[in-house]
Amino acid sequence: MAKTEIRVGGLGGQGVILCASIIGKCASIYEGKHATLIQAFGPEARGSACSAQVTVSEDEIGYPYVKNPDILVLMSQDAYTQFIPQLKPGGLVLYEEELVSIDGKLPKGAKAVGIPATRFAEELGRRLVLNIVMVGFFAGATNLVSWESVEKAVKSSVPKGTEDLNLKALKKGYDYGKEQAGN
Amino acid sequence: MAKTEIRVGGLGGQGVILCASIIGKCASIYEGKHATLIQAFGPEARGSACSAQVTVSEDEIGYPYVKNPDILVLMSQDAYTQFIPQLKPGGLVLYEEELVSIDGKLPKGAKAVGIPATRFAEELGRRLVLNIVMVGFFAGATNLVSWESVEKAVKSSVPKGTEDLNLKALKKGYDYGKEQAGN
Amino acid sequence: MSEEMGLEMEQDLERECALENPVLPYLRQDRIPHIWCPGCGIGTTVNCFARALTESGMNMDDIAIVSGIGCTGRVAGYLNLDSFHTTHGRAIPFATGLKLANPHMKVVVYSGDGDLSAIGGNHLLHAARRNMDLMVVCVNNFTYGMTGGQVAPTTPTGPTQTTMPYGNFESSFNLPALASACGAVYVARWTVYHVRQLAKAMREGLQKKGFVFIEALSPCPTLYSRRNRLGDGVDQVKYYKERSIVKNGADTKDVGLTYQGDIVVGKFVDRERPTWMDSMNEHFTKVLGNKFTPYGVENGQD
Amino acid sequence: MSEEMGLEMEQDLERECALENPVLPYLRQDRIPHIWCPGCGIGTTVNCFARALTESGMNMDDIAIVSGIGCTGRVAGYLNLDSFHTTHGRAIPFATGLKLANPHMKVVVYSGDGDLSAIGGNHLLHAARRNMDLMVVCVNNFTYGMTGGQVAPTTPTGPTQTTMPYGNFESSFNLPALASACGAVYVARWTVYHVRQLAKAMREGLQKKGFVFIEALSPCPTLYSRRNRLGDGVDQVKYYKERSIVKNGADTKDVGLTYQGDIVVGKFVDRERPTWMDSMNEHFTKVLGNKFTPYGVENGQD
Amino acid sequence: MQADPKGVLTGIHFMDGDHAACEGALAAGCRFVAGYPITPSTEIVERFAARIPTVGGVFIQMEDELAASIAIQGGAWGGKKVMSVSSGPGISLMMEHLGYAFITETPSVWVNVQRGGPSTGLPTQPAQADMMQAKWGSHGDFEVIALAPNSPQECFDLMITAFNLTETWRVPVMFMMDEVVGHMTERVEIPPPEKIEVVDRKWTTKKPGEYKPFETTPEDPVPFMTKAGDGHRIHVTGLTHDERGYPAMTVPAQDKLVKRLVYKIRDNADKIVDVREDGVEGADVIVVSYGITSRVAMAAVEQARAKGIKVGHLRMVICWPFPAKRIKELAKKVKAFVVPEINLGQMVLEVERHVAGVAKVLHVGHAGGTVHEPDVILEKIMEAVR
Amino acid sequence: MQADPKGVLTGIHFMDGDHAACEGALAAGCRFVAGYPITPSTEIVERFAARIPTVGGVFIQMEDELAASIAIQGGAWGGKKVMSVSSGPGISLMMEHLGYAFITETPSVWVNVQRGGPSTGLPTQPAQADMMQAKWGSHGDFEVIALAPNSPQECFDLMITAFNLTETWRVPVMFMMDEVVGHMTERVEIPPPEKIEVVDRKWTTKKPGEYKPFETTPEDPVPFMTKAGDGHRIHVTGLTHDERGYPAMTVPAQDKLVKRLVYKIRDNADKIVDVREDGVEGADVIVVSYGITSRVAMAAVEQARAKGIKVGHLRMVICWPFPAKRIKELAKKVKAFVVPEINLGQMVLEVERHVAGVAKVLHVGHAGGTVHEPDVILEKIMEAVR
Amino acid sequence: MSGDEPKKGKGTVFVRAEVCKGCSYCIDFCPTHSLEFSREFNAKGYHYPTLARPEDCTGCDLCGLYCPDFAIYGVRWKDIEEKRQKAAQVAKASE
Amino acid sequence: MSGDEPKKGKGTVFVRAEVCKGCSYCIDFCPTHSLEFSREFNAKGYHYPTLARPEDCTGCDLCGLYCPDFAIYGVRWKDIEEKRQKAAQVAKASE
Ligand SMILES: Cc1ncc(C[n+]2csc(CCOP(=O)(O)OP(=O)(O)O)c2C)c(N)n1
Ligand SMILES: Cc1ncc(C[n+]2csc(CCOP(=O)(O)OP(=O)(O)O)c2C)c(N)n1
Ligand code: SF4
Ligand code: SF4
Ligand code: SF4
Ligand code: SF4
Ligand code: SF4
Ligand code: SF4
Ligand SMILES: [Mg+2]
Ligand SMILES: [Mg+2]
Repeated sequence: MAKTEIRVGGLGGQGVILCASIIGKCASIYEGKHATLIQAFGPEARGSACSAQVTVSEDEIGYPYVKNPDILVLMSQDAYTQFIPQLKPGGLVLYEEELVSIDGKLPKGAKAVGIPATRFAEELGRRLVLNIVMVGFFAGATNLVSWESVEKAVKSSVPKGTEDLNLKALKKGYDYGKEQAGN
Repeated sequence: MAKTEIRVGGLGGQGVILCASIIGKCASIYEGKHATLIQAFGPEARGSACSAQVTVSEDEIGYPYVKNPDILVLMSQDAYTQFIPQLKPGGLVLYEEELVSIDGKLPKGAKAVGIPATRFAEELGRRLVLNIVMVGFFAGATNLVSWESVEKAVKSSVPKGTEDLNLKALKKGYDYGKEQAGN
Repeated sequence: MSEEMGLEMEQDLERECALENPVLPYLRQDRIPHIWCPGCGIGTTVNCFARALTESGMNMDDIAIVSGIGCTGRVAGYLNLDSFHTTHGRAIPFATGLKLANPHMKVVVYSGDGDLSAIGGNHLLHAARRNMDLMVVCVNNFTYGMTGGQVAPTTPTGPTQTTMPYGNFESSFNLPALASACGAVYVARWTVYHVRQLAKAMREGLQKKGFVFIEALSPCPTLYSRRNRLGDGVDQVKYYKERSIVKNGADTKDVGLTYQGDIVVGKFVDRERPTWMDSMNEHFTKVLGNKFTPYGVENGQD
Repeated sequence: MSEEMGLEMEQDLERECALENPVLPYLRQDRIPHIWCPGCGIGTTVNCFARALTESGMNMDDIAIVSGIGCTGRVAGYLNLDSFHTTHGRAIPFATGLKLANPHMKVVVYSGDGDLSAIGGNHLLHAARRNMDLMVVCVNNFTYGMTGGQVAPTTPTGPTQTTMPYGNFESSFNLPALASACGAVYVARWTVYHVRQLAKAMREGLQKKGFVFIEALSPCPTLYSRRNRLGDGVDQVKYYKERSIVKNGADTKDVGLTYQGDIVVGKFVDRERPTWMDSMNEHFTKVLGNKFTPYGVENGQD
Repeated sequence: MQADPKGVLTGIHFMDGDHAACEGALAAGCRFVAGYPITPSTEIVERFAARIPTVGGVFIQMEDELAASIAIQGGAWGGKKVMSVSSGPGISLMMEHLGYAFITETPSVWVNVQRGGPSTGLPTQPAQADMMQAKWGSHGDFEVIALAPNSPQECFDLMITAFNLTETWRVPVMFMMDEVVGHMTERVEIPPPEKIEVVDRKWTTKKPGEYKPFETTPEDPVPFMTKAGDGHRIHVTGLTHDERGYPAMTVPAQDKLVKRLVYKIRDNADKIVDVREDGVEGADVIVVSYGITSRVAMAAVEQARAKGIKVGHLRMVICWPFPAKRIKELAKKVKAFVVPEINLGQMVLEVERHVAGVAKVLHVGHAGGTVHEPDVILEKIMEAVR
Repeated sequence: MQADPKGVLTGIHFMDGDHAACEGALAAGCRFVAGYPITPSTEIVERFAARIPTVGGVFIQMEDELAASIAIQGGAWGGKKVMSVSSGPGISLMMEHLGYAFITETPSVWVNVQRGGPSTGLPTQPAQADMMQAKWGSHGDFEVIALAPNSPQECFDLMITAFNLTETWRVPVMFMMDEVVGHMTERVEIPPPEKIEVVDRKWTTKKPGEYKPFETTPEDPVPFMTKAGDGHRIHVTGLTHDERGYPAMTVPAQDKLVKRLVYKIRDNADKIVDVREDGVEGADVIVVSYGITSRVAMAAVEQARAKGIKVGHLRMVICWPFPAKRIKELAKKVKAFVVPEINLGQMVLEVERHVAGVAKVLHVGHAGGTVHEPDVILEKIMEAVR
Repeated sequence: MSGDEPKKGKGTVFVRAEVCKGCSYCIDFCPTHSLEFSREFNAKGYHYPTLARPEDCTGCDLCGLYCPDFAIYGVRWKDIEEKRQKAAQVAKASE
Repeated sequence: MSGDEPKKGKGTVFVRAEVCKGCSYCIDFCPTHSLEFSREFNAKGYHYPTLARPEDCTGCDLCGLYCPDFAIYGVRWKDIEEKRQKAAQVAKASE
């Protein structure tokens, strides 16, 4: 029962949900796995923290929530503080290195890999593609989904006319991920 | 289980319900019996037929409706037509003789006694007391309730200031009832 | 000639010449006599509506009538049209659904003042705001007839009602003002004394596109006028006759009613404004271009 | 001096002189920070309300606040008053019950445009008709904030909302006209730009007897302005500033709003009319004489 | 506490159930009613409107049942004992606010004079088909107490009980009349005020600052109450909330609140349940009934006894909480239960569930419009012993 | 009949349950929706509003749920397939009109995306605590069909079933989602239109004058339908009515109408019921579940099996009518049933009633706000076999 | 009322006496005051209208428009004649 | 900002930077344009206002009236002084 649990966290406006959604879509539609995405709702969430949970599995997914993620994708310090205690021992943290600083709270055996995703996004001309950089970074660093799949998933998820920019962002993140994770 | 079932029928505006109510009140409050009054409601009844059911009994009353009355008190031809088929064999019909004409449909052994109640009421100066004349007639003709009780019941049921007139009407009906029924 | 003989001769003549009360074709004759009390004005408004139907020249298959609950609410059941007797206060939203689902129908809401302005007040507001293409006939008898004469939002200050047993101390609605403030395109008030004018208003209403509100003042002798010693239905209609003042085009804010006071009647509002469906069609056509097919007009309907 | 150093010095001074934001005593401080988004105007209206409370000189124990459901509906929970967060649309009838049961309270209804004019529209009408002694503050952000930005009866024709994904093609309410048509004795509109005027209107409202309706236009950056490329909250407030025209006493039928058009603000209505309870007391005293003890005035209250 | 004499019409009356219910409410101390007319319940509010000006209190006819059912809750938090009154369609409209009364623990009596349903149905004729709605009509888990009077006298007596229960448990109390009981006139005896025991609101004695409006103890799951204007600056919400009344939208808060609210009734069912038994010991068959049907059932029971059948009668004066324990006990001793009700099977489902196969359960259904003929109940009794 | 291609978004999507439910409705032929926003159901109508202009049909956001729930019935009698959508508080407001749909036999789908209750409760968190309300929330005797999807894919698939059922039986169909299913995104496969079987309305073929809108035969308790404008001049009322649709406020008319309406579902429960079974034959314990909980339950069942326990899983895809017959059969063969649901005891009451003491019934309750931990279900399974 | 009557106006009325509820609308609002109550009662106990002054009746059918019980209507003799002829033709045609 | 500052206006402001959401209301609607955004972020990631031109601040508290997050308010130095004296007296009295 190969199952990977992922939590993506950040601030409203960073495209957290889309990031998680592309990961899920990629696994579920282009990789033939099962994937379940759950997003946090709530008036209390208004305008501040924002997070999503993705479970990717070879088998059908019963329990839909992510309680102890294997992988954390973090785009804000708040998210780091909130979610790091949940990370599985030996888990992986992928973080935006300008927005998140890793302290000593990482669980046993956990690995943290950072990326200056905002800067990359800005270099590409739009801060907004930060989340796509993170998707690429995720794909590159984890090998959970293939480049082909994630490429398709991004193409079919972003607004018409923005494909090129987004694919560039994806590639940037992907390559950086591969490099950093040594994949 | 001495139980008497009574149906009072007439037209809206004749005071059918008050008539039945005084009979019931009289039995229940001033004679120490059990009495249950049920009035027909319904939009279909609007402005036309009007009737009420009274059960008087020595014992507690379970089933509350009157299906086969022992006594019919009738103030309109419509009521006659509608209720005469329900009368118990050997039952008693008390009717306003100018508004109701008795045909051959009386059940076996039934007795019908008429009263020119409207005329009496008009003679007393108010057509409206027709129903009280009928109450008196009922009391006089049936002996089901005593004069004392029915007098009290009327007094406590009619608007202040109209007691005298109503008691006269009651007496008129009562005496006529005694006379006609040979009580 | 005795009266009965006269009646017999009439019947012969009716048969011979195939004469008929002109309201009859519009009624479900198997449901007559109706339940309304002697002197109740609701039946009179039905005559006016039948007259309006005749004069409109419309196909009766294309007209639906929707009522709420109440004495007036029973109108739907007596009219020989597709007819819907819905729930208390909800005739307008039901009619909205019917109209939107089958846009070629002319949908008429026919209901009581309590139904439309007490429990149903919100729907009146919103349908008027949307300019939903409905004609609303509100029979205002100043009371809740069906339930036995309780105070209504239309009961003027003064008279006794069962839930205002010492006389009504509340203020009442000015329904034309309300309908107009919310955007109705046609607003009129008549009484059952004004049978011809009421019939004409209904005919105009049938032919008007958009939200039409017609208030018809009508006696409830059983629970309103007799209880307040105002006499019978006919006395109430005589009051309408005596105290009505026709003011077409009157500012609706000046047409509030008081207890047995003057009654301003007339056609108060008659204006143009796109209906909800027209707005939708126009808007979607503009925004979506030919991905959108205007709704409800495919078969030359609407 | 670095910014942080500045802040520290401020805090010392605050402590030393026992200074405090004048809004704080009116808030349940254990519930702050609130849930509202950056740039949401609701908090600003709360400041104005706090100011009005101060200036009214009233005892805060004698004031209750009742909200419906919505972002604005959360106001009740943040104010340090007897406060009731009821159901969607029903703040007014709850408040009516509260007021009638405990007449010496001043009862304020504080809720959103959707709450008060969509699902709750009927209660607004009837409370105004009855001249129930309530002050209603309607924070109009042209949308349903809490549920994510659906079209509201107040959304002007034009902007996109989630249930009007191609732009709103419906007509919107003119709330002051509605409240006024139904009989409100005090009707005003201000925007969160007009903080002083809004505070004053609220103070006048608190001191007025009868049905008071105050509309406060307020930005919802998250779901209205940003979605329609109108910028952030502050941009919306700037629009209020630029396009508002103060017209005290304006005829309410002329104060309808359009998408980013002119905004007529001001105190539109200020008149006298006996409240429901005064009418009741007066009427029963007249009819029942000394069998009746005027209600709610026993302890010199009201 | 004794009844406030102002509201008590001591004496012997010939009165219908609707009027008697109103007198019961007045005697119980009800001083605020918000209503909306609907047959066959309207007479209750009509009488209240006529009586209240000289008793002291307020009646208001609201614009609809939504308004009426929330206005009474405003009234309760304003400090009054409150009631609303309706029937079928109006009661359905009140379902959202029944839930609000439950979650906010607002003492309130909800009168349903049952008429033939579903929908507009038979407005002027009786039924008992809203019994399950009383228990399940609002969304979410909740509990109510529901009483079913069978005569005008009981409309008076049990109405006082209804108010006492709602004040004691702070749970909405449904008063399940029916058209027959409402419109039937019989002798009603109203005792002097000092003979009428009423339960006062469970007022807090704590000072502002100390008082938490929804705080309870393990021994007493019912919080103390206050009213607006008493200086406690309370917050009341229909959201899941903590002891202070503040919204607390978390799983533990939900668990704590909803369980306390639900179990304050379930765990105390024994204290609330009220059944009247007649000849159940040694019986072969027990007729289980409530409301108007209990009178017709009693007639049938007597006929059956006259035929020599050992039949008992258990009448639920309180239908919710259901007398589960008693039914379970009795199930072991009898062959069958016969359950007549004017519906197509509602309370009988609970009987079945608790009898759990130990005895037969026979339903005597009726679609409504009138009461049963005693004969059809008698037949089922005879079928049950065969 | 095959689906109208215009409404069918054939393909593979990564979609949440709310959106999938909307696509299901479109595929089923739904062309009129009236709604009112409420979390967590709003996305369904939002999507409908966005999709319908190019599919052909209408969406209208009404002023409240009262309006929405009756507008769809106007829409149905105007000839469209219709749906309304809400959650807890809004559903409670719709209860009067659910009864109207029942008595007028108006085909209509009622979506309830369940959230934590009672009252405003937990607007953004899940529950399954409106299951009894779906069955009993309106006054009078009535029946519904209620489905409970457990994934976005099922939100699509079962929505088509829901429309087919409402058109087949002319009874309101409740679509009982919950917040998790509604907000969870998964793979959803939408087949090509020709692979989607939809049931057309049961249109009358009779001519005006011959047609009676509520006439049925003993073999077929479901009347044929028409729409306004087709010349039949029908009358539809919420009053008790005869075959012509005319008010008929008599006891026999009530008996005939309400019994037909109720028994058209009760007598045909076998045709409607849908349970999915997994390893129930030979099991010692059967877990009975529905909706989102069935997924968590399955996880627990697998864990239990891994421990060697013989445990079966019966999932109610359709909760109402309740699969009474199947539960009764299985009761004889097992030691116990374990019933997890996100409420404090609702469908378990039906399980208990039908098991009738033959096996143990253990409830795994939850006050709401999230789904169960599989562990707590596992524990109960283990308790059940002890 | 029939054509043979000596005093004949421009129109006449037809009354379904058995459904009349005696409300007097027709009588009070007939513009020519042609109607009066019958002396006799109908089965429901109401007096119904009769055409007391047939010479005054214009057949305007205002009485019909007023009658809430659909119990009366007025017709012009002109229209009656037309119909009579039409009816006769039809009868002939179908012989 | 304290009394020792060289440029001191009629009033000053107090900011609770940690609750500020950076909406800019105070900055844009300060009648004397005295405020500016901080360069620094608060914990939530927002820039908060600082009194850039203390000499212009009148202490009118309009910023306080505008701030939807109750994060700022203005006071007149006059009032501060008054309070300071009062506070001092109280402190003394309670010594
Ligand atoms: C939800 C609901 N509430 C109340 C009623 C009871 N009811 C039926 S008709 C009516 C009022 C009727 O008044 P109106 O609409 O003025 O009609 P009228 O009878 O006067 O013509 C009421 C309150 C109902 N049927 N349904
Ligand atoms: C009966 C009911 N229907 C719907 C909802 C969902 N709902 C909550 S708030 C809201 C609208 C809020 O809009 P508004 O009143 O304008 O307040 P805002 O959030 O914009 O301040 C809706 C529809 C509900 N809680 N209850
Ligand atoms: S009660 Fe009034 S409104 Fe109803 S039918 Fe009678 S007169 Fe007409
Ligand atoms: S959603 Fe809009 S109204 Fe609600 S808090 Fe955010 S900005 Fe304010
Ligand atoms: S037809 Fe005209 S003139 Fe003749 S009776 Fe009728 S109303 Fe009078
Ligand atoms: S108007 Fe009609 S019901 Fe009234 S008296 Fe004339 S014929 Fe009779
Ligand atoms: S107190 Fe007045 S002048 Fe000073 S910053 Fe605030 S708004 Fe500007
Ligand atoms: S108004 Fe308040 S929240 Fe906005 S920037 Fe200024 S201090 Fe911050
Ligand atoms: Mg009316
Ligand atoms: Mg809003």
